[in-house]
Amino acid sequence: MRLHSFPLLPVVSVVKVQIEDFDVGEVLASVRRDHPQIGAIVSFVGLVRDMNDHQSVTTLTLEHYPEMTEKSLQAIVDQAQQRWDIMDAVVIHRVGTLKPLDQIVLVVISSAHRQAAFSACEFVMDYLKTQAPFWKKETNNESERWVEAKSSDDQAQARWQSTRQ
Amino acid sequence: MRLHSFPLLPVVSVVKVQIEDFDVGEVLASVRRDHPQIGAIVSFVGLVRDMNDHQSVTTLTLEHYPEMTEKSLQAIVDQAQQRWDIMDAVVIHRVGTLKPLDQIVLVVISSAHRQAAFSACEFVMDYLKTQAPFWKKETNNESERWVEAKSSDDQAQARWQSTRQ
Amino acid sequence: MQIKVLYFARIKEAVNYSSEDVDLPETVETITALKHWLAQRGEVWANLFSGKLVVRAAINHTLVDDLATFESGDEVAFFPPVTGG
Amino acid sequence: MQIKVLYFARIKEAVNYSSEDVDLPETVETITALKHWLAQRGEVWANLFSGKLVVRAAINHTLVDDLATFESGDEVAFFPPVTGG
Repeated sequence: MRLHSFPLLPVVSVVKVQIEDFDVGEVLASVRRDHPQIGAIVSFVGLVRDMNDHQSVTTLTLEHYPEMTEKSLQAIVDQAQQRWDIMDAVVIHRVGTLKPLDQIVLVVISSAHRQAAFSACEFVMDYLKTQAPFWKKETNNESERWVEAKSSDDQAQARWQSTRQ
Repeated sequence: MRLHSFPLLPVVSVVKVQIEDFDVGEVLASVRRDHPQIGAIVSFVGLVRDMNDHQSVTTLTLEHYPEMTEKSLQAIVDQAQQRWDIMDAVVIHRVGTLKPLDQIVLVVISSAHRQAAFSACEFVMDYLKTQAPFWKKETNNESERWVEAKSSDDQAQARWQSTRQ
Repeated sequence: MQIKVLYFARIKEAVNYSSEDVDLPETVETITALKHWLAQRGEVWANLFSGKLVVRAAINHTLVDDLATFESGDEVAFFPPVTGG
Repeated sequence: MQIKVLYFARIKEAVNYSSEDVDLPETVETITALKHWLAQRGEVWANLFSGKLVVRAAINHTLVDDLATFESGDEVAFFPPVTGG
Protein backbone atom coordinates (compact mmCIF):
# COMPACT_ATOMS: atom_id res chain seq x y z
CA MET A 1 0.00 0.00 0.00
CA ARG A 2 3.03 2.33 0.31
CA LEU A 3 3.16 3.82 -3.17
CA HIS A 4 4.95 7.09 -2.82
CA SER A 5 4.69 9.01 -6.07
CA PHE A 6 6.68 11.91 -4.58
CA PRO A 7 10.16 12.13 -3.07
CA LEU A 8 10.06 10.29 0.24
CA LEU A 9 9.77 12.60 3.18
CA PRO A 10 11.10 11.69 6.56
CA VAL A 11 8.04 10.28 8.30
CA VAL A 12 7.69 11.56 11.81
CA SER A 13 5.85 9.83 14.58
CA VAL A 14 5.42 11.37 17.98
CA VAL A 15 4.05 9.46 20.97
CA LYS A 16 3.57 11.15 24.31
CA VAL A 17 2.03 10.21 27.63
CA GLN A 18 1.56 13.24 29.83
CA ILE A 19 -0.41 14.75 32.68
CA GLU A 20 -0.75 18.16 30.99
CA ASP A 21 -3.47 19.08 28.54
CA PHE A 22 -2.66 19.42 24.83
CA ASP A 23 -3.55 22.03 22.21
CA VAL A 24 -5.01 20.35 19.13
CA GLY A 25 -4.66 23.45 16.96
CA GLU A 26 -0.95 23.63 17.78
CA VAL A 27 -0.38 19.95 17.01
CA LEU A 28 -2.24 20.26 13.71
CA ALA A 29 -0.18 23.31 12.79
CA SER A 30 3.04 21.42 13.53
CA VAL A 31 1.90 18.52 11.32
CA ARG A 32 0.97 20.85 8.41
CA ARG A 33 4.06 22.98 8.41
CA ASP A 34 6.31 22.73 5.33
CA HIS A 35 4.87 19.47 4.01
CA PRO A 36 3.24 20.34 0.68
CA GLN A 37 2.81 16.63 -0.02
CA ILE A 38 0.15 16.43 2.68
CA GLY A 39 -3.36 16.56 1.27
CA ALA A 40 -5.30 15.26 4.26
CA ILE A 41 -5.09 15.41 8.03
CA VAL A 42 -7.48 13.36 10.14
CA SER A 43 -7.59 13.89 13.87
CA PHE A 44 -9.39 12.25 16.75
CA VAL A 45 -9.93 13.81 20.17
CA GLY A 46 -11.33 11.73 23.03
CA LEU A 47 -13.06 13.62 25.85
CA VAL A 48 -14.28 12.80 29.36
CA ARG A 49 -18.08 12.49 29.36
CA ASP A 50 -20.26 13.25 32.38
CA MET A 51 -22.11 9.94 32.02
CA ASN A 52 -20.78 6.46 31.28
CA ASP A 53 -22.74 3.19 31.37
CA HIS A 54 -25.68 5.10 32.91
CA GLN A 55 -23.63 6.42 35.83
CA SER A 56 -22.63 10.01 36.38
CA VAL A 57 -18.94 10.81 36.34
CA THR A 58 -17.28 13.47 38.49
CA THR A 59 -13.66 12.49 38.00
CA LEU A 60 -11.83 10.08 35.75
CA THR A 61 -8.42 8.84 36.83
CA LEU A 62 -6.12 7.19 34.32
CA GLU A 63 -3.51 4.75 35.55
CA HIS A 64 -0.92 3.32 33.18
CA TYR A 65 2.18 1.12 33.01
CA PRO A 66 4.84 3.73 32.37
CA GLU A 67 7.63 1.51 31.04
CA MET A 68 5.22 -0.13 28.59
CA THR A 69 2.88 2.64 27.49
CA GLU A 70 4.91 4.63 25.00
CA LYS A 71 6.45 1.48 23.59
CA SER A 72 3.01 0.03 23.00
CA LEU A 73 1.69 3.23 21.38
CA GLN A 74 4.77 3.40 19.17
CA ALA A 75 4.22 -0.20 18.05
CA ILE A 76 0.63 0.68 17.08
CA VAL A 77 1.76 3.73 15.11
CA ASP A 78 4.48 1.68 13.39
CA GLN A 79 1.87 -0.84 12.31
CA ALA A 80 -0.31 1.95 10.89
CA GLN A 81 2.64 3.42 9.01
CA GLN A 82 3.47 0.04 7.53
CA ARG A 83 -0.09 -0.67 6.57
CA TRP A 84 -1.10 2.62 4.97
CA ASP A 85 0.63 5.23 2.88
CA ILE A 86 0.53 7.86 5.61
CA MET A 87 3.04 10.46 6.67
CA ASP A 88 3.23 11.90 10.16
CA ALA A 89 1.47 10.40 13.14
CA VAL A 90 1.02 12.01 16.54
CA VAL A 91 -0.48 10.27 19.57
CA ILE A 92 -0.84 12.08 22.89
CA HIS A 93 -2.53 10.36 25.84
CA ARG A 94 -3.09 11.97 29.21
CA VAL A 95 -2.83 10.25 32.58
CA GLY A 96 -3.80 11.37 36.07
CA THR A 97 -7.13 12.76 37.23
CA LEU A 98 -9.45 14.42 34.74
CA LYS A 99 -13.02 15.73 34.81
CA PRO A 100 -15.88 15.90 32.30
CA LEU A 101 -15.08 18.00 29.21
CA ASP A 102 -11.33 17.36 29.62
CA GLN A 103 -9.36 16.00 26.70
CA ILE A 104 -7.99 12.47 27.16
CA VAL A 105 -6.37 11.49 23.90
CA LEU A 106 -5.36 12.94 20.55
CA VAL A 107 -4.45 11.05 17.39
CA VAL A 108 -3.42 12.99 14.27
CA ILE A 109 -2.52 11.33 10.97
CA SER A 110 -1.41 13.11 7.82
CA SER A 111 -1.23 11.66 4.34
CA ALA A 112 -1.43 12.54 0.66
CA HIS A 113 -5.01 11.22 0.37
CA ARG A 114 -7.89 11.08 2.76
CA GLN A 115 -8.73 7.38 2.85
CA ALA A 116 -5.36 6.31 4.25
CA ALA A 117 -5.55 9.02 6.91
CA PHE A 118 -9.09 8.07 7.99
CA SER A 119 -8.31 4.36 8.13
CA ALA A 120 -5.01 4.78 9.96
CA CYS A 121 -6.50 7.16 12.53
CA GLU A 122 -9.38 4.80 13.32
CA PHE A 123 -6.96 1.84 13.38
CA VAL A 124 -4.71 3.59 15.91
CA MET A 125 -7.68 4.37 18.16
CA ASP A 126 -9.07 0.83 17.94
CA TYR A 127 -5.69 -0.66 18.84
CA LEU A 128 -5.01 1.91 21.54
CA LYS A 129 -8.35 1.04 23.16
CA THR A 130 -7.54 -2.68 23.30
CA GLN A 131 -3.73 -2.88 23.52
CA ALA A 132 -2.24 0.12 25.29
CA PRO A 133 -1.87 -0.28 29.07
CA PHE A 134 -4.23 2.37 30.43
CA TRP A 135 -6.97 1.80 32.99
CA LYS A 136 -9.75 4.20 33.89
CA LYS A 137 -11.35 4.65 37.26
CA GLU A 138 -14.45 6.81 37.52
CA THR A 139 -15.81 8.49 40.62
CA ASN A 140 -18.99 10.34 41.40
CA ASN A 141 -20.28 11.64 44.72
CA GLU A 142 -21.35 8.17 45.81
CA SER A 143 -18.77 5.72 44.62
CA GLU A 144 -15.75 4.86 42.57
CA ARG A 145 -15.43 2.09 40.01
CA TRP A 146 -13.00 0.73 37.46
CA VAL A 147 -14.31 1.09 33.94
CA GLU A 148 -15.04 -2.26 32.29
CA ALA A 149 -13.51 -3.09 28.93
CA LYS A 150 -16.11 -3.17 26.15
CA SER A 151 -16.64 -6.04 23.75
CA SER A 152 -17.48 -3.43 21.11
CA ASP A 153 -13.86 -2.26 21.34
CA ASP A 154 -12.60 -5.81 20.83
CA GLN A 155 -14.85 -6.13 17.80
CA ALA A 156 -13.63 -2.79 16.45
CA GLN A 157 -10.05 -4.01 16.69
CA ALA A 158 -10.85 -7.42 15.21
CA ARG A 159 -12.16 -5.77 12.00
CA TRP A 160 -8.60 -4.79 11.06
CA GLN A 161 -7.36 -8.36 11.22
CA SER A 162 -9.54 -9.39 8.30
CA THR A 163 -9.33 -6.33 6.06
CA ARG A 164 -6.59 -4.46 4.37
CA GLN A 165 -8.10 -1.07 3.68
CA MET B 1 -29.02 3.98 15.01
CA ARG B 2 -30.07 7.09 16.97
CA LEU B 3 -30.18 5.73 20.50
CA HIS B 4 -29.70 8.68 22.80
CA SER B 5 -29.26 7.46 26.35
CA PHE B 6 -28.90 11.05 27.57
CA PRO B 7 -31.20 14.06 27.41
CA LEU B 8 -31.32 15.16 23.80
CA LEU B 9 -29.11 18.11 23.11
CA PRO B 10 -29.87 20.58 20.40
CA VAL B 11 -27.77 19.28 17.52
CA VAL B 12 -25.95 22.04 15.73
CA SER B 13 -24.79 21.93 12.18
CA VAL B 14 -22.78 24.71 10.63
CA VAL B 15 -22.04 24.91 6.92
CA LYS B 16 -19.93 27.71 5.50
CA VAL B 17 -18.43 28.55 2.13
CA GLN B 18 -15.86 31.29 2.40
CA ILE B 19 -12.78 32.87 0.86
CA GLU B 20 -11.04 33.35 4.23
CA ASP B 21 -8.92 30.73 5.96
CA PHE B 22 -10.25 28.94 9.05
CA ASP B 23 -8.72 28.11 12.43
CA VAL B 24 -9.21 24.42 13.20
CA GLY B 25 -8.30 24.81 16.88
CA GLU B 26 -10.98 27.47 17.27
CA VAL B 27 -13.65 25.37 15.56
CA LEU B 28 -12.76 22.35 17.71
CA ALA B 29 -12.95 24.47 20.85
CA SER B 30 -16.40 25.73 19.84
CA VAL B 31 -17.60 22.17 19.28
CA ARG B 32 -16.25 20.94 22.65
CA ARG B 33 -17.57 23.77 24.78
CA ASP B 34 -20.22 22.87 27.37
CA HIS B 35 -21.17 19.52 25.86
CA PRO B 36 -20.18 16.89 28.45
CA GLN B 37 -22.05 14.26 26.41
CA ILE B 38 -19.39 14.47 23.71
CA GLY B 39 -16.84 11.68 23.98
CA ALA B 40 -15.30 11.89 20.51
CA ILE B 41 -14.49 14.55 17.95
CA VAL B 42 -13.20 13.55 14.53
CA SER B 43 -11.95 16.20 12.16
CA PHE B 44 -10.73 16.24 8.60
CA VAL B 45 -8.63 18.98 7.03
CA GLY B 46 -7.97 18.99 3.27
CA LEU B 47 -4.90 20.87 2.07
CA VAL B 48 -3.53 22.04 -1.28
CA ARG B 49 -0.64 19.81 -2.38
CA ASP B 50 2.23 20.98 -4.56
CA MET B 51 1.82 17.98 -6.89
CA ASN B 52 -1.34 16.42 -8.32
CA ASP B 53 -1.53 13.71 -10.98
CA HIS B 54 2.23 14.10 -11.53
CA GLN B 55 1.99 17.81 -12.30
CA SER B 56 3.31 20.58 -10.12
CA VAL B 57 0.77 23.02 -8.70
CA THR B 58 1.42 26.71 -8.12
CA THR B 59 -2.15 27.88 -7.55
CA LEU B 60 -5.46 26.15 -7.08
CA THR B 61 -8.63 28.09 -7.86
CA LEU B 62 -11.98 26.86 -6.60
CA GLU B 63 -15.11 27.82 -8.46
CA HIS B 64 -18.53 26.96 -7.07
CA TYR B 65 -22.27 27.40 -7.65
CA PRO B 66 -23.11 29.81 -4.87
CA GLU B 67 -26.89 29.30 -4.70
CA MET B 68 -26.44 25.53 -4.57
CA THR B 69 -23.29 24.96 -2.53
CA GLU B 70 -24.41 25.50 1.05
CA LYS B 71 -27.73 23.78 0.38
CA SER B 72 -25.91 20.75 -0.96
CA LEU B 73 -23.46 20.64 1.98
CA GLN B 74 -26.36 20.98 4.41
CA ALA B 75 -28.16 18.07 2.75
CA ILE B 76 -25.04 15.92 3.17
CA VAL B 77 -24.74 16.86 6.85
CA ASP B 78 -28.44 16.15 7.39
CA GLN B 79 -27.99 12.69 5.93
CA ALA B 80 -25.05 12.03 8.24
CA GLN B 81 -27.04 13.19 11.26
CA GLN B 82 -29.91 10.91 10.31
CA ARG B 83 -27.69 7.96 9.69
CA TRP B 84 -25.43 8.07 12.76
CA ASP B 85 -25.87 9.03 16.37
CA ILE B 86 -23.72 12.11 16.09
CA MET B 87 -24.06 15.55 17.64
CA ASP B 88 -22.58 18.68 16.10
CA ALA B 89 -21.30 18.89 12.55
CA VAL B 90 -19.24 21.69 11.05
CA VAL B 91 -18.29 21.94 7.39
CA ILE B 92 -16.21 24.85 6.08
CA HIS B 93 -15.10 24.94 2.45
CA ARG B 94 -13.00 27.68 0.93
CA VAL B 95 -13.34 29.13 -2.57
CA GLY B 96 -11.11 31.46 -4.57
CA THR B 97 -7.41 31.10 -5.30
CA LEU B 98 -5.22 29.06 -2.95
CA LYS B 99 -1.63 27.84 -2.99
CA PRO B 100 0.16 24.71 -1.75
CA LEU B 101 -0.05 24.21 2.05
CA ASP B 102 -3.32 26.23 2.21
CA GLN B 103 -6.32 24.70 3.89
CA ILE B 104 -9.26 23.90 1.57
CA VAL B 105 -11.87 22.16 3.65
CA LEU B 106 -12.67 21.29 7.26
CA VAL B 107 -15.19 18.73 8.52
CA VAL B 108 -15.69 18.30 12.26
CA ILE B 109 -18.10 15.76 13.77
CA SER B 110 -18.76 15.23 17.47
CA SER B 111 -20.53 12.31 19.08
CA ALA B 112 -20.71 10.25 22.25
CA HIS B 113 -18.66 7.41 20.76
CA ARG B 114 -15.86 7.33 18.24
CA GLN B 115 -17.21 4.98 15.58
CA ALA B 116 -20.17 7.19 14.68
CA ALA B 117 -17.91 10.23 14.49
CA PHE B 118 -15.34 8.50 12.26
CA SER B 119 -17.97 7.09 9.91
CA ALA B 120 -19.95 10.33 9.65
CA CYS B 121 -16.83 12.42 9.00
CA GLU B 122 -15.64 10.12 6.23
CA PHE B 123 -19.19 9.95 4.80
CA VAL B 124 -19.43 13.75 4.65
CA MET B 125 -16.08 13.99 2.85
CA ASP B 126 -16.97 11.22 0.37
CA TYR B 127 -20.30 12.90 -0.47
CA LEU B 128 -18.79 16.39 -0.56
CA LYS B 129 -16.20 15.15 -3.08
CA THR B 130 -18.86 13.74 -5.42
CA GLN B 131 -21.97 15.88 -4.82
CA ALA B 132 -21.10 19.42 -3.78
CA PRO B 133 -20.74 21.88 -6.68
CA PHE B 134 -17.06 22.85 -6.49
CA TRP B 135 -14.57 22.72 -9.35
CA LYS B 136 -10.81 23.01 -9.09
CA LYS B 137 -8.47 24.56 -11.61
CA GLU B 138 -4.74 24.16 -11.10
CA THR B 139 -2.01 26.30 -12.56
CA ASN B 140 1.73 26.02 -12.65
CA ASN B 141 4.28 28.14 -14.50
CA GLU B 142 3.51 26.45 -17.81
CA SER B 143 -0.21 25.83 -17.96
CA GLU B 144 -3.59 25.72 -16.31
CA ARG B 145 -5.97 22.78 -16.22
CA TRP B 146 -9.26 21.75 -14.69
CA VAL B 147 -8.86 18.92 -12.22
CA GLU B 148 -10.49 15.68 -13.39
CA ALA B 149 -12.98 13.91 -11.15
CA LYS B 150 -11.59 10.63 -9.83
CA SER B 151 -13.31 7.28 -10.09
CA SER B 152 -11.82 6.46 -6.67
CA ASP B 153 -14.03 9.20 -5.23
CA ASP B 154 -17.12 7.72 -6.89
CA GLN B 155 -16.20 4.34 -5.43
CA ALA B 156 -15.67 5.86 -2.00
CA GLN B 157 -19.16 7.34 -2.12
CA ALA B 158 -20.73 4.16 -3.47
CA ARG B 159 -19.55 2.21 -0.38
CA TRP B 160 -22.07 4.07 1.76
CA GLN B 161 -24.98 3.00 -0.39
CA SER B 162 -24.50 -0.64 0.52
CA THR B 163 -23.51 -0.41 4.18
CA ARG B 164 -25.12 0.80 7.32
CA GLN B 165 -22.14 1.25 9.63
CA MET C 1 -41.35 27.54 -21.86
CA GLN C 2 -38.74 29.86 -20.52
CA ILE C 3 -35.97 28.71 -18.17
CA LYS C 4 -32.65 30.00 -16.96
CA VAL C 5 -29.57 27.93 -17.84
CA LEU C 6 -26.26 28.20 -15.98
CA TYR C 7 -22.84 26.83 -16.98
CA PHE C 8 -19.86 26.18 -14.73
CA ALA C 9 -16.15 25.40 -14.91
CA ARG C 10 -14.87 24.04 -18.21
CA ILE C 11 -18.36 24.14 -19.73
CA LYS C 12 -18.68 27.82 -18.91
CA GLU C 13 -15.28 28.44 -20.49
CA ALA C 14 -16.23 26.52 -23.64
CA VAL C 15 -19.55 28.28 -24.24
CA ASN C 16 -17.97 31.51 -23.09
CA TYR C 17 -20.73 32.70 -20.80
CA SER C 18 -22.17 31.68 -17.47
CA SER C 19 -25.93 32.03 -17.83
CA GLU C 20 -28.69 32.66 -20.29
CA ASP C 21 -32.47 32.70 -20.48
CA VAL C 22 -33.71 30.26 -23.10
CA ASP C 23 -37.10 29.83 -24.70
CA LEU C 24 -37.72 26.14 -25.30
CA PRO C 25 -40.12 24.29 -27.60
CA GLU C 26 -42.85 22.45 -25.68
CA THR C 27 -41.28 19.03 -26.25
CA VAL C 28 -38.09 19.95 -24.39
CA GLU C 29 -38.79 19.29 -20.74
CA THR C 30 -36.17 16.80 -19.57
CA ILE C 31 -32.44 17.23 -19.05
CA THR C 32 -31.81 14.75 -21.89
CA ALA C 33 -34.01 16.72 -24.27
CA LEU C 34 -32.39 19.99 -23.24
CA LYS C 35 -28.92 18.55 -23.87
CA HIS C 36 -29.98 17.45 -27.36
CA TRP C 37 -31.49 20.84 -28.06
CA LEU C 38 -28.32 22.64 -26.93
CA ALA C 39 -26.12 20.24 -28.94
CA GLN C 40 -27.73 21.50 -32.16
CA ARG C 41 -26.41 25.02 -31.67
CA GLY C 42 -23.08 24.28 -33.35
CA GLU C 43 -19.80 22.47 -32.97
CA VAL C 44 -18.82 23.75 -29.53
CA TRP C 45 -22.25 22.82 -28.22
CA ALA C 46 -22.30 19.45 -29.93
CA ASN C 47 -18.93 18.61 -28.37
CA LEU C 48 -20.26 19.45 -24.92
CA PHE C 49 -23.79 18.08 -25.01
CA SER C 50 -24.00 15.20 -27.46
CA GLY C 51 -22.92 12.65 -24.88
CA LYS C 52 -19.16 12.36 -25.35
CA LEU C 53 -18.49 14.26 -22.14
CA VAL C 54 -19.98 13.56 -18.73
CA VAL C 55 -22.10 16.62 -18.00
CA ARG C 56 -23.94 16.79 -14.69
CA ALA C 57 -27.12 18.77 -14.18
CA ALA C 58 -28.98 20.45 -11.35
CA ILE C 59 -32.54 21.77 -11.34
CA ASN C 60 -33.17 24.56 -8.87
CA HIS C 61 -29.94 23.78 -7.00
CA THR C 62 -30.51 20.04 -6.62
CA LEU C 63 -28.42 17.43 -8.47
CA VAL C 64 -30.61 15.43 -10.86
CA ASP C 65 -30.18 12.69 -13.40
CA ASP C 66 -30.87 13.12 -17.10
CA LEU C 67 -34.47 11.89 -16.90
CA ALA C 68 -35.48 14.70 -14.55
CA THR C 69 -38.04 17.19 -15.82
CA PHE C 70 -38.14 20.94 -15.29
CA GLU C 71 -40.84 23.55 -15.51
CA SER C 72 -41.12 27.06 -16.79
CA GLY C 73 -39.18 29.43 -14.57
CA ASP C 74 -36.77 26.78 -13.30
CA GLU C 75 -33.02 27.23 -13.06
CA VAL C 76 -31.10 24.47 -14.81
CA ALA C 77 -27.32 24.22 -14.36
CA PHE C 78 -24.79 22.18 -16.37
CA PHE C 79 -21.33 21.37 -15.08
CA PRO C 80 -18.56 18.75 -15.16
CA PRO C 81 -18.29 16.16 -12.39
CA VAL C 82 -17.46 18.05 -9.21
CA THR C 83 -13.93 18.17 -7.79
CA GLY C 84 -14.14 19.97 -4.45
CA GLY C 85 -12.78 18.93 -1.08
CA MET D 1 14.20 -18.57 38.82
CA GLN D 2 13.71 -15.04 39.97
CA ILE D 3 11.42 -12.58 38.18
CA LYS D 4 9.74 -9.30 38.93
CA VAL D 5 5.93 -9.26 38.95
CA LEU D 6 3.87 -6.08 38.57
CA TYR D 7 0.14 -5.57 39.19
CA PHE D 8 -2.07 -2.81 37.86
CA ALA D 9 -5.53 -1.29 38.37
CA ARG D 10 -8.07 -3.47 40.19
CA ILE D 11 -5.57 -6.31 40.51
CA LYS D 12 -3.09 -4.03 42.23
CA GLU D 13 -5.86 -2.87 44.58
CA ALA D 14 -6.88 -6.45 45.35
CA VAL D 15 -3.40 -7.74 46.14
CA ASN D 16 -2.60 -4.42 47.80
CA TYR D 17 0.79 -3.82 46.29
CA SER D 18 2.16 -2.97 42.88
CA SER D 19 5.26 -5.10 42.48
CA GLU D 20 7.28 -7.90 44.03
CA ASP D 21 10.27 -10.08 43.29
CA VAL D 22 9.33 -13.73 43.27
CA ASP D 23 11.42 -16.86 43.34
CA LEU D 24 9.74 -19.52 41.23
CA PRO D 25 10.12 -23.30 41.10
CA GLU D 26 11.73 -24.47 37.87
CA THR D 27 8.48 -25.79 36.45
CA VAL D 28 6.86 -22.37 36.46
CA GLU D 29 7.91 -20.72 33.21
CA THR D 30 4.70 -19.83 31.37
CA ILE D 31 2.07 -17.21 32.17
CA THR D 32 -0.46 -20.00 32.73
CA ALA D 33 1.83 -21.74 35.21
CA LEU D 34 2.57 -18.48 37.00
CA LYS D 35 -1.15 -17.74 37.33
CA HIS D 36 -1.74 -21.18 38.89
CA TRP D 37 1.19 -20.69 41.21
CA LEU D 38 -0.10 -17.27 42.34
CA ALA D 39 -3.65 -18.62 42.75
CA GLN D 40 -2.41 -20.94 45.50
CA ARG D 41 -1.42 -18.07 47.76
CA GLY D 42 -4.91 -17.73 49.28
CA GLU D 43 -8.43 -16.62 48.60
CA VAL D 44 -7.71 -13.17 47.19
CA TRP D 45 -5.15 -14.68 44.82
CA ALA D 46 -7.38 -17.58 43.86
CA ASN D 47 -10.17 -15.15 42.98
CA LEU D 48 -7.85 -13.20 40.73
CA PHE D 49 -5.80 -15.89 39.07
CA SER D 50 -7.78 -19.11 38.90
CA GLY D 51 -9.44 -18.16 35.62
CA LYS D 52 -12.72 -16.57 36.69
CA LEU D 53 -11.47 -13.09 35.73
CA VAL D 54 -9.87 -12.06 32.49
CA VAL D 55 -6.31 -11.16 33.45
CA ARG D 56 -3.96 -9.92 30.74
CA ALA D 57 -0.21 -10.30 30.91
CA ALA D 58 2.88 -8.60 29.54
CA ILE D 59 6.46 -9.86 29.56
CA ASN D 60 9.10 -7.14 29.44
CA HIS D 61 6.50 -4.57 28.36
CA THR D 62 5.00 -6.56 25.51
CA LEU D 63 1.46 -8.00 25.63
CA VAL D 64 1.54 -11.79 25.53
CA ASP D 65 -0.91 -14.66 25.67
CA ASP D 66 -0.98 -17.22 28.46
CA LEU D 67 1.27 -19.70 26.66
CA ALA D 68 4.17 -17.25 26.56
CA THR D 69 7.30 -18.18 28.49
CA PHE D 70 9.57 -15.95 30.53
CA GLU D 71 13.12 -16.22 31.75
CA SER D 72 14.97 -15.37 34.89
CA GLY D 73 15.25 -11.61 35.31
CA ASP D 74 12.15 -10.85 33.21
CA GLU D 75 9.45 -8.41 34.24
CA VAL D 76 5.96 -9.92 34.14
CA ALA D 77 2.90 -7.71 34.56
CA PHE D 78 -0.71 -8.67 35.27
CA PHE D 79 -3.63 -6.35 34.62
CA PRO D 80 -7.30 -6.24 33.65
CA PRO D 81 -8.31 -5.64 30.01
CA VAL D 82 -7.19 -2.14 29.16
CA THR D 83 -9.62 0.81 29.05
CA GLY D 84 -7.68 3.81 27.76
CA GLY D 85 -8.52 6.21 24.99
